[in-house]
Amino acid sequence: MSKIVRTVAIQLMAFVLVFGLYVIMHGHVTPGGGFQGGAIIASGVVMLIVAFGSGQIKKFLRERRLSMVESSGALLFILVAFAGIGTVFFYNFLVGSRIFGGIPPTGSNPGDVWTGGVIPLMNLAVGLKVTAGLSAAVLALALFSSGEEMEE
Amino acid sequence: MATLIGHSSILIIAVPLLIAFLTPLIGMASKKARNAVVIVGLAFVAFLVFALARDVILNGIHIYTLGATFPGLTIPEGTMVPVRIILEVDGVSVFMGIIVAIVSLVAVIYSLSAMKGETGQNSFYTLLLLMVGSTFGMVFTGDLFNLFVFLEIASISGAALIASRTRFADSQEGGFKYIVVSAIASLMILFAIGLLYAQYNLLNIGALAAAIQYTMLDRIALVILISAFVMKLGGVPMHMWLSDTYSVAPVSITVLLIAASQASMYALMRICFTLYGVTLDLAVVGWIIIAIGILSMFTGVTMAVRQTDITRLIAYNCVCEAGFMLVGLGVGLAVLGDVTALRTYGTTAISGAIFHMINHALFEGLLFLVAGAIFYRIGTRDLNKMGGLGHTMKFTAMFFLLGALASSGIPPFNGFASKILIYESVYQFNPILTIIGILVSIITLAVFVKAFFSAFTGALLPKYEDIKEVPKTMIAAMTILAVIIIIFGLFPGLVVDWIVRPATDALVGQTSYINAIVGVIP
Amino acid sequence: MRQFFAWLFLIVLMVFLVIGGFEMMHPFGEPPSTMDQYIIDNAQEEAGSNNVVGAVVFDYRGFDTLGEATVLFAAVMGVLFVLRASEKKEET
Amino acid sequence: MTETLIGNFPFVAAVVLMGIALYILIFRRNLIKIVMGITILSSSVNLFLVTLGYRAGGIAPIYTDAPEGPMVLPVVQALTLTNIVIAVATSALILSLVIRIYRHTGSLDSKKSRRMKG
Repeated sequence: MSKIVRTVAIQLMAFVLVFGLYVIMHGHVTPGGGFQGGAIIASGVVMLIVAFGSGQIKKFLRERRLSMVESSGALLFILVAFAGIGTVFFYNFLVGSRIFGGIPPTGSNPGDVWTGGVIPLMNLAVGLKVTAGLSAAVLALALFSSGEEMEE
Repeated sequence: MATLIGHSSILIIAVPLLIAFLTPLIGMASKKARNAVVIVGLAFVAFLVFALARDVILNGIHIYTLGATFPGLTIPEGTMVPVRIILEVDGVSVFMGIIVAIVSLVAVIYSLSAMKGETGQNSFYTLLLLMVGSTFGMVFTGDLFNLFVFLEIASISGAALIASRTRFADSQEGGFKYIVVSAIASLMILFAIGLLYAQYNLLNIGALAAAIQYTMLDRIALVILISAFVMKLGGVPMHMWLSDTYSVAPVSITVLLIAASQASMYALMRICFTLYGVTLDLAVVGWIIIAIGILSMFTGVTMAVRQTDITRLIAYNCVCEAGFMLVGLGVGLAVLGDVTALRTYGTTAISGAIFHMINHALFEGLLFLVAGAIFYRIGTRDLNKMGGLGHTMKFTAMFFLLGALASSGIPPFNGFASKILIYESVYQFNPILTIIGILVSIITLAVFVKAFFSAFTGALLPKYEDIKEVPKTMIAAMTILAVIIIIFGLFPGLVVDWIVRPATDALVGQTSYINAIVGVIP
Repeated sequence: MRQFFAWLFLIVLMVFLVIGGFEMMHPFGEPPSTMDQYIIDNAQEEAGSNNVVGAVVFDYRGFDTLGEATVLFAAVMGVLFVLRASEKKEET
Repeated sequence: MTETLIGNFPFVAAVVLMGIALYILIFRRNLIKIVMGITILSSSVNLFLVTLGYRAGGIAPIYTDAPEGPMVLPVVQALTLTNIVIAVATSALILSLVIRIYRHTGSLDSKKSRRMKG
């Protein structure tokens, strides 16, 4: 793509990142969450792939490495679920504790990020996972259809 | 130990998933460590399955409410319905769990050497573990939507694994076909779940079963669910995909695919017996399932006669054997409302069908592993190009004979034990069905005898003179299955008493399943 | 022949579902809601989350979300697995 | 009769969308079109699920600065979210298989490949 498109894409990427992180971290207060925020950031990565071409992107984003990040995200998610197994698997053990433990007043309220128990942590894990996973899938498809061979 | 068993149902599902997420990370460091972790993990899961099975058979249904303050809290205070996802493990679930545990261990052991030369082994083991974990999830969950999610995991990882030999076009096509069929089937299932949710605002199977009224929408949902699950298990109007996918997948995956199909069969049973139960129009639904079964038997065996490709032949035999199970289940379902008929032959028919499920997984698994062993050594699946392999691959030939005899219901192997249960009970329901069954069994025997002679006997072809027996781990995997087949064949009474009878009782006893969730119905 | 049966199947299915859609479904906008009302009323207290959908996704039905994350994981693994280079060994 | 038809039109719309998807899946032979059919099928199911949860005059089930009014049902929204992610995953995998098939056979017509009956 032309130089204008590349420059704009780079500039936009910062905003996309900020917005994606906002959606991920406020998933328990406002509409959104890990999947949505992850998809936003991944669409930013897709924008970079379109602007620069998959061969160029490959130099600093390997799909294998992305898949490792995805594994870690999934691992974080299931470990948070396992952490509740003292009571029951998936028990929301952080509600009422010091970390994200606030309980919002019943009914309509302004919202507080410091609530939700394990939900923000899971949102973060899922956001990491979806970002890396979708980027890896799109990058792999783009690389393969442009004729480059994958590494093992 | 008590805590371990208390949490075992979730651990059985979550541990394979956890190891699956870990596998790519470990695999980067060391291949040996990865293989060890996979095998140890699955062995641990198998141990948990057997411990849970003992517990369930002795103490009744095992309930696990995810995310509640304690596992038994199915219905929170202030409401009348279950809100969270509940795992509900009864006799049938645990029976299916045993099948999956055995089959997954065998598949991994076999893969160790069979997949040695392939690239992408980290992904292979990851997907394999995901498939095992999701199949466990399918059989243990008590929630309809959860069932759908696990069905999707199983089909996506299954499709990727079927396509794992990327240098062959037909394996890609097999994977494509599998995922298209699975996606359509599971979306239709989700649509039916939506129909049920719209009326009762429930997703839990037990609570739905307590509330269901068999309205017109329920009937539509039932038709959609039955056709979708029959599609997934390869019953006749939708059997075309089965031979094309089973024959091109690596055989260790085919064995798991059989287990996944059995899980679909389990879901079909759950839907018919537990979710709808006696509210059903029993005779009609029973006869529909019997008709699908008979058609599957016929089509499977007639297509098997014509095949020259050994894996295709076995795949069509799978369709045929699925027919036997469907006939047994259909007969059981048709008489579910009639207490005397149920007691005299209905439960026997269901027992036969359930017993045949584990036998089917064992002997078809063994046959596929043998076919894979032949392919591993000589690189072809065409029966006409084989000959005299029995001279050099003695163990493999023996295992094939064992599997073939068990599959065609020759005493004293396990296939006979379950088929005789189906025959004698179905005879009291309708003698013609039994005659068809025996006829189909005889043709099956003929098919396998022909295959055996063309592959293993005769003069050793010169081009196969330096063929050796397959590696030890592959032999070990086949030996495990063979030993279990022989034990089941020699002591069928014990197996029926220990695991099949509790499964049958759990399937017929709809009220205990409901009561475990909602307490006594007000 | 095959075409005819396919059309027949499609039309019969559609007629059934459309009739089901406007005759037998609950009136649009008034769904039964025993389970959902409980969640709406208790999500803030039990899960501490203002976003009720978020509470359902990660707390009440968290296990589904684990499955969902696993589906995505499986698909990405599958894509990388299917599109991998396979030149290392050539059989047959 | 017509009143219920108009009132329940969203359900009928979901069903019609499903009919279109099934038509594509049964009669079209192009592999990419089959993928599109599956995507439309899953969209129709999503639409159906979301319409199930609608309450007349309902607001989004989020308490942050919520206006007055009944909340629409949250569970179906969670189910829809799950199904969307599953649909994305499925189509990614199917497309990668289609690319592979195209590399092998040089065609996207399912009749030309061996025995496809998608």
